[in-house]
Amino acid sequence: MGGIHLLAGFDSFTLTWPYFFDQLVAGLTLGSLYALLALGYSMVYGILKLLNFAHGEVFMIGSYIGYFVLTALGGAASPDVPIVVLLLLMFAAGMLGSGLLGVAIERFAYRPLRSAPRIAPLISALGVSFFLQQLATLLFGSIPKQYNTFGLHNGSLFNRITLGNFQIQYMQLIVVVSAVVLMLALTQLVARTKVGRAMRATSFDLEAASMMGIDIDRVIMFTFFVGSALAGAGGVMNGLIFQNVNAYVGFNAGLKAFTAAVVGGIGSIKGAMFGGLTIGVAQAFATGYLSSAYQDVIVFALLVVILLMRPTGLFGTPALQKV
Amino acid sequence: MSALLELSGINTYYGQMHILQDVSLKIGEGELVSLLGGNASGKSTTLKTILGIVPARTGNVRFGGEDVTARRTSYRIGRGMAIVPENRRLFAPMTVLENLEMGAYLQGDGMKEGLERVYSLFPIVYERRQQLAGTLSGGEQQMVAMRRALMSRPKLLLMDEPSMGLAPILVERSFEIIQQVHASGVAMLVVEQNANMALSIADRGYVLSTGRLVLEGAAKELLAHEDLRKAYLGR
Amino acid sequence: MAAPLLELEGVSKAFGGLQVIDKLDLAVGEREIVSVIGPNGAGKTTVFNLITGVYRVDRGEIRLGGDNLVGLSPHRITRRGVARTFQTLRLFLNMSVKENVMAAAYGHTRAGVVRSILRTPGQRREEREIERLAEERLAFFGDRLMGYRWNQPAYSLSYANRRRLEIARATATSPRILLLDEPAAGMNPS
Amino acid sequence: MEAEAPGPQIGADEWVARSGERRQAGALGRARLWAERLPRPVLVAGAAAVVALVALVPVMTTDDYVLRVGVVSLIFALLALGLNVSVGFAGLLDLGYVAFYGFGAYGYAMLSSSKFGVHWALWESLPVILATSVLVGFLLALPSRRLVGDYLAIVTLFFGQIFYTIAVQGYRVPLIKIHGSHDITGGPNGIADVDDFHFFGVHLTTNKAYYWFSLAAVVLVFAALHFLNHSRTGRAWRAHRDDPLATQLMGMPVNWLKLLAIAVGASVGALAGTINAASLHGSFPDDYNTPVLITIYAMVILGGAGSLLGVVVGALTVNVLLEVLRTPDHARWILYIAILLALVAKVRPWRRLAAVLVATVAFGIALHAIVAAAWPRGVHGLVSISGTDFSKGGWLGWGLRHWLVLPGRTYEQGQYTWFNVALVALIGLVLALTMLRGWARWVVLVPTLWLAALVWETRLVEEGTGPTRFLLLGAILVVLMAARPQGLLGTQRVEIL
Repeated sequence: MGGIHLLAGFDSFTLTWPYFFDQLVAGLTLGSLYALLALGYSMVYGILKLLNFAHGEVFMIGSYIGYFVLTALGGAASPDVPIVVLLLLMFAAGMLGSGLLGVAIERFAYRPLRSAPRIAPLISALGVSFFLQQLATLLFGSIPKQYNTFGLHNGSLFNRITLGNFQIQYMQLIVVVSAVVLMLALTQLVARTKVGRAMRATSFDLEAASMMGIDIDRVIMFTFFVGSALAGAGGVMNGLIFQNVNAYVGFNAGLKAFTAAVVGGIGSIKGAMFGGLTIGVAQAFATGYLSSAYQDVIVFALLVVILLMRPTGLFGTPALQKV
Repeated sequence: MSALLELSGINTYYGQMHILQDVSLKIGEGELVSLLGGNASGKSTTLKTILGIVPARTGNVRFGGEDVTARRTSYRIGRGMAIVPENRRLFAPMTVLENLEMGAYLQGDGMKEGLERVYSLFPIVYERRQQLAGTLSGGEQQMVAMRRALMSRPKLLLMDEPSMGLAPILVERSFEIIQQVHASGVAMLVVEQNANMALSIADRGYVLSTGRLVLEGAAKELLAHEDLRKAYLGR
Repeated sequence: MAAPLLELEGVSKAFGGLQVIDKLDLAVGEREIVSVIGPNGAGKTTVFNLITGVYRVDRGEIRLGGDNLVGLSPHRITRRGVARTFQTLRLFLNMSVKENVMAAAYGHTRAGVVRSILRTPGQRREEREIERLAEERLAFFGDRLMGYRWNQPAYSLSYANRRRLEIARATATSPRILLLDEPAAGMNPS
Repeated sequence: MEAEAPGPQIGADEWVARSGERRQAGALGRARLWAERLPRPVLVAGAAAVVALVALVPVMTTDDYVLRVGVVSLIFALLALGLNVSVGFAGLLDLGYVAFYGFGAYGYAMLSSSKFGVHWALWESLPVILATSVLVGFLLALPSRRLVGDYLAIVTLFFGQIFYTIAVQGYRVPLIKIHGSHDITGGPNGIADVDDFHFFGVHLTTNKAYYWFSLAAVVLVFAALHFLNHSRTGRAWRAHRDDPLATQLMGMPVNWLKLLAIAVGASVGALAGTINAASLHGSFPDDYNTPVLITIYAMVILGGAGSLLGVVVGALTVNVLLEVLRTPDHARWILYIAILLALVAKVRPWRRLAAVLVATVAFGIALHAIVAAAWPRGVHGLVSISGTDFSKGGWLGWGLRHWLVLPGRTYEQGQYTWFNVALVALIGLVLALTMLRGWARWVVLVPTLWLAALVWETRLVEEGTGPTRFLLLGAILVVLMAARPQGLLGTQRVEIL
């Protein structure tokens, strides 16, 4: 694409159904990534009322971990293990590593500030985000690391399945399906398990939850672990699809996911998923039909419009002022 | 009498504000004690200190003979404390059943039995078990909050302002239930502004004023005490 | 009798299906003191929140001196002459006692950003007037809020003095009617 | 009542009376209290003397580098003052602030450069830039006016990103023409050839001139904001920071106040941008991106949000520090002195301090001896780093060489790995330090200090211009929030949560 066609750039090619479906699929793939990432923002906000600015960087580290696992197992062109095992290992390591990183961030940057003025943890989060970005630059260098997943299985993962006008790459299918599986698992975890109940109770009323004997610190830690693990999975997916990772990939993805969480109604799990897909599809269509250079501007405009209509997002409950 | 709960020389701060000053109190096994005092006298803070939600800067909290001063809230509750918080604080977006389950969070196995006990005593709670707690009326919420606290079969039940936000008729109903629970052998600490009501059912009473205990004694003596009115109304 | 100063007519408010206020009628005349009594949870504070515009009225009318207040934003309602205190004390804790009161005079002062930066004579006169007004309002409570306490941050005040400061602050908005939400809670009877 | 009661208590009058003293505990607090008691004329005279002293810097030095650092520091002081309006006064977390800085720079670059052949004088361009930035500030705050706290942060952060996107992509803007595009911002290369400030026949051409110009701007903005802070608007902003709802119910138009705070901050930011573009003779997108935003935040937070003097001091300190960190030898001194100061401040009694220091030295020497015996190449040391010859590094360099285990300068042979392992281990140890209690903490402190020196010497020193500075900045923000959230000169705040 590359060129600009803001307002008037359509030609016969861009106005076909296959093109439309291509954008839609790309949007849904991107949207699943954002949704995974948005869940972390939303869950943490639900419990601590904290915007965890460092969440995007957790995603970035997860992506790096995926890269290192891939490299350690021989690289994409000639992996030492079957592809399924390779992918599973990448996901497992990325999720575990990111999860632990999230727990560490909570423990050291946010827990000491539980009772501090509202602005303090936000600044601290900004500091962590910045720290991790620069740390990654120092540790892994400023040149992007290449996943080269085109090389996997002789590139057949990027072949397309065709259903009439509808086409999807195997790799996109893998990403969307694993994102859906992870999100279903999360919904079940929150709705059905004991720890899920504790999370819901804590996010509704932290003090009352502690009065029930719930160990708040552990619930928060668990929330950070789960949210960060999802971000780690997102990071690995990002690497698989976009082929590379650099220290700044988390900032931009984080910003979009953040927007997704806000659009969906921050604190709401359903909202995060929906918001992620909305932003992903919006971005893909903005790129495909309007302008790739100004896609951020368009997503921002969308955010502003939605917030103007519904200040607490699509699924958020309007906050009642307590007097 | 062996004390179930014993606070000795507790000092609690919020930031630089010194809230509880040298508070010492005891609750015996199965005893019903009222803690009285006006607004901002430190009643709720006392409860939070007992539970460990607010740490005491100096002093000791002993529960069942064990020093729990450095223990977390969850540990203390696991040892047999429970609370009906001020304004009930039910988890509004969760069902009644889930709320009750939260009350037995640390119990695990005993939960089923506890639920059956509640259902048999309060059929109405059974009927409403799938309803969201936020949609209950004030009186119903109070009932659920009490039941929630009793799910863990506590040795000591703390009650923070059970009369708050309830119509007078419901207040009386609440106090009847408090007496019932007390009769079943549970020790209770009832924090109240409504001094007459609270003392009429209590064994003993303490009066807090700006963070200090200013009066203590048997409930009957306190009721007769001429300074009570003056003392608990303000400084 | 002349038309009442504040008049509520058929005011209703529900929160998620729970009818908190149902067709409430209420009238307060000039120079009249009216008490709203009820147990906790009866909706007293909600009434205040409806009058001052914190909550939007579902149905009904609220009039001050004949003008409808429904739909106005809270600061406009205050400027029309409704001032209030809060049950759960909401002072500007990190501002000095005097500044708390001075801040409330915002509604009936004019100086904008540019004039404040240039410190025009008019702006300085206005500042002196606000300061005098604040001192006068604080003096209403005897020496409890006077002297060295003027420059103390509000958070350092005792509970009772915070209540007094809230009242002083509310009166600095030049109200026609003052709504006191549980003004005696936690106060000494003497 | 209860006058005989020992210790402070709520409600007692003498406790209230003494609350000022407690509020200002510590050396800084005492100095502040002392300054507050000075009569007003003395304060004004003192401030004038300080300003005069700062104004004399260009007379005392002819080093253009020093002057350039001075100009940049003053520009940052302006930026910090502007950000303080929204963050410090009104309590609004404006994360799009850096865009206004950029807006001023690009605005001036477009109005006074050969880019479009427009060469306006300062008195023509500055009013236009300021007015437009106020307008843009309003526009930004408009959708966010209904948003509380965190939502505002995200919208403004996004806004900052948008500005950057437009600056970088703005060299191919499609306007009326369907195919083809216009170059507005110069894209990644920015706009060069920007004019010097010229007004009424005066041309500012030297760094000296820009130094004085910026100093004058800082003084004027400082005074203006001081007056504003003590006006009804300033009071209303501070009231909003404490309790937005009560603010509105006391008759203050909260939404308007929010717009105003963002817009006033925006105009100060744009002024700083204008000066930056003129003094650099150019406007480049990377000067107006997130790292700069974080830097400004670090300055405001470090100095103490809400305190005008604090944020200026914070800005000067941070910028000069970051500058000094560029020179490896200075950076070295700064690190070791900072570590020493922190130890002196935190480790009591002095016997323990001495023990830690001696143990650290002994630890290093012992390790050095072991490695030297087992793997001689491991102690070759860094012979030279960017021109600094380690072997001639004076006694400090010599001492370090015989204390640290530094392999020879063999980047090709994986010294990055060596450094990476050390860095990760260091971070792990520092985190462990915060969790440990008792003797274990002092034991862990020793290898931590040694490792800190090692990491510093292996790589961080020479990365002075790169990620190191920002890495430190991020860490400082986190640590400062935990240790002293009100900043160095700010007053401690009480918030009901």
